[in-house]
Amino acid sequence: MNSTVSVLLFGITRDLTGQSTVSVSLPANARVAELLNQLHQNYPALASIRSLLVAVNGEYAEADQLVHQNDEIALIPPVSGG
Amino acid sequence: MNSTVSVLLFGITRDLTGQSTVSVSLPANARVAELLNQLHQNYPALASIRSLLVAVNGEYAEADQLVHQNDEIALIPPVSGG
Amino acid sequence: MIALTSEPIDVTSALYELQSAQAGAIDIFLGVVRDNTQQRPVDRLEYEAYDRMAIGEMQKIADDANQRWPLLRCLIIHRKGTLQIGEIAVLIGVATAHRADAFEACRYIIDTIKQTVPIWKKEIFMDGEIWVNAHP
Amino acid sequence: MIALTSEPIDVTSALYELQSAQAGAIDIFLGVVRDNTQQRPVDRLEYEAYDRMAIGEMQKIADDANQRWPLLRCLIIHRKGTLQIGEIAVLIGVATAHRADAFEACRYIIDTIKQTVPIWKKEIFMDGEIWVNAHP
Repeated sequence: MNSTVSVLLFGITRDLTGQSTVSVSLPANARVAELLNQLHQNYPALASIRSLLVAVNGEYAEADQLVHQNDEIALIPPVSGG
Repeated sequence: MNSTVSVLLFGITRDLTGQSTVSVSLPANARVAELLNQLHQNYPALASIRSLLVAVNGEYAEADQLVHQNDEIALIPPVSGG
Repeated sequence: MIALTSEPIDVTSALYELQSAQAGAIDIFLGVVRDNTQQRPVDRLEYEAYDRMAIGEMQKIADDANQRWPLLRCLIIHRKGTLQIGEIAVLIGVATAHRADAFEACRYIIDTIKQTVPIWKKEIFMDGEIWVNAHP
Repeated sequence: MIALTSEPIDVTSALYELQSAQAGAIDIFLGVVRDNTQQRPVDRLEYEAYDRMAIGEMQKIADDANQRWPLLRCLIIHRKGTLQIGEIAVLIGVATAHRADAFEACRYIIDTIKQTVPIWKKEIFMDGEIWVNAHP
């Protein structure tokens, strides 16, 4: 059974999609890598970005980390603070 | 013929001699090394200082530099600014 | 102390925070908005942050620095929003007993901020704009 | 800008001097009077300078730094006279386009000041005093 997760977008990813949050439908027990694949399918423009990381609950997540429906998920394009 | 030069003293050297300027009698064409020797003879307490340099007209001077009567001469104990 | 703020960064109050009777050295680094990027004139910058995570990552960097060097005080303040030329985007302040530690910790903190903290900078030129580092 | 002053050093006006539209990085180092030296409690410090030569040597250091790094602004202010705990004895400020240059130049300047500038510091303890570095 699929579930829907919300993904926070910032900077270039927000500009490319025109949205600050997007919903993604994922199979049960999906991992970060599948979330990223699905986002790339839904928003092909993301391919132009140098790198994309995912944060889960405010922490950088590995590709094999499980994604839960109530997690706070964010897409992290290359940072440029300072 | 001897000439007399004035030497400015600072910090530890001023405290050891109790004076901020001392006069030293030197032979004609004396060099910095001779000035230092004469100062050590006149003020044996200077031997307790880790190192002593001489400045002539506001610049560090080498041991073989000539000392002239109208030069501004200063004795430079180890610096500790900053 | 860690802060992410929309208000101008005040160096005087930062200095006040950094003071400690044991401190012999204070190093303050300021990242400032400059008027050009590779000779292209910049009009202004816009900084955006993932606030919660940015604060968390800055705190991790401060904790790391505290592990690596004997810091008496450590201050990281990052600005967000629209910044004009000459405005301070980030202030790093470190107080230590001896100067080598202050320089090294300050440099480590700013270098690491630029690698890990989720803050994004858009350069706005007279004739366009770009998210810095976003594209290959 | 080079200065040797008997007045308290004002960081705010130093920052003002350091600003430049081309500056992306400003590093400000402060040497501060701390309350102890090797665990011995310090009451106050007294700084004495050979003024003319101290200014000349500080200028040489600034000129060297300007040769070695692309500095937009460079400020060296050294205090003299009696300083209490927490007071600023020296301020080094450097503004550059990029941060590595600011850190390196600032560090070079303070390290070299401590080696060559004719300024002497007397530490005054509750029960004695000592000219720093004077004895073997």
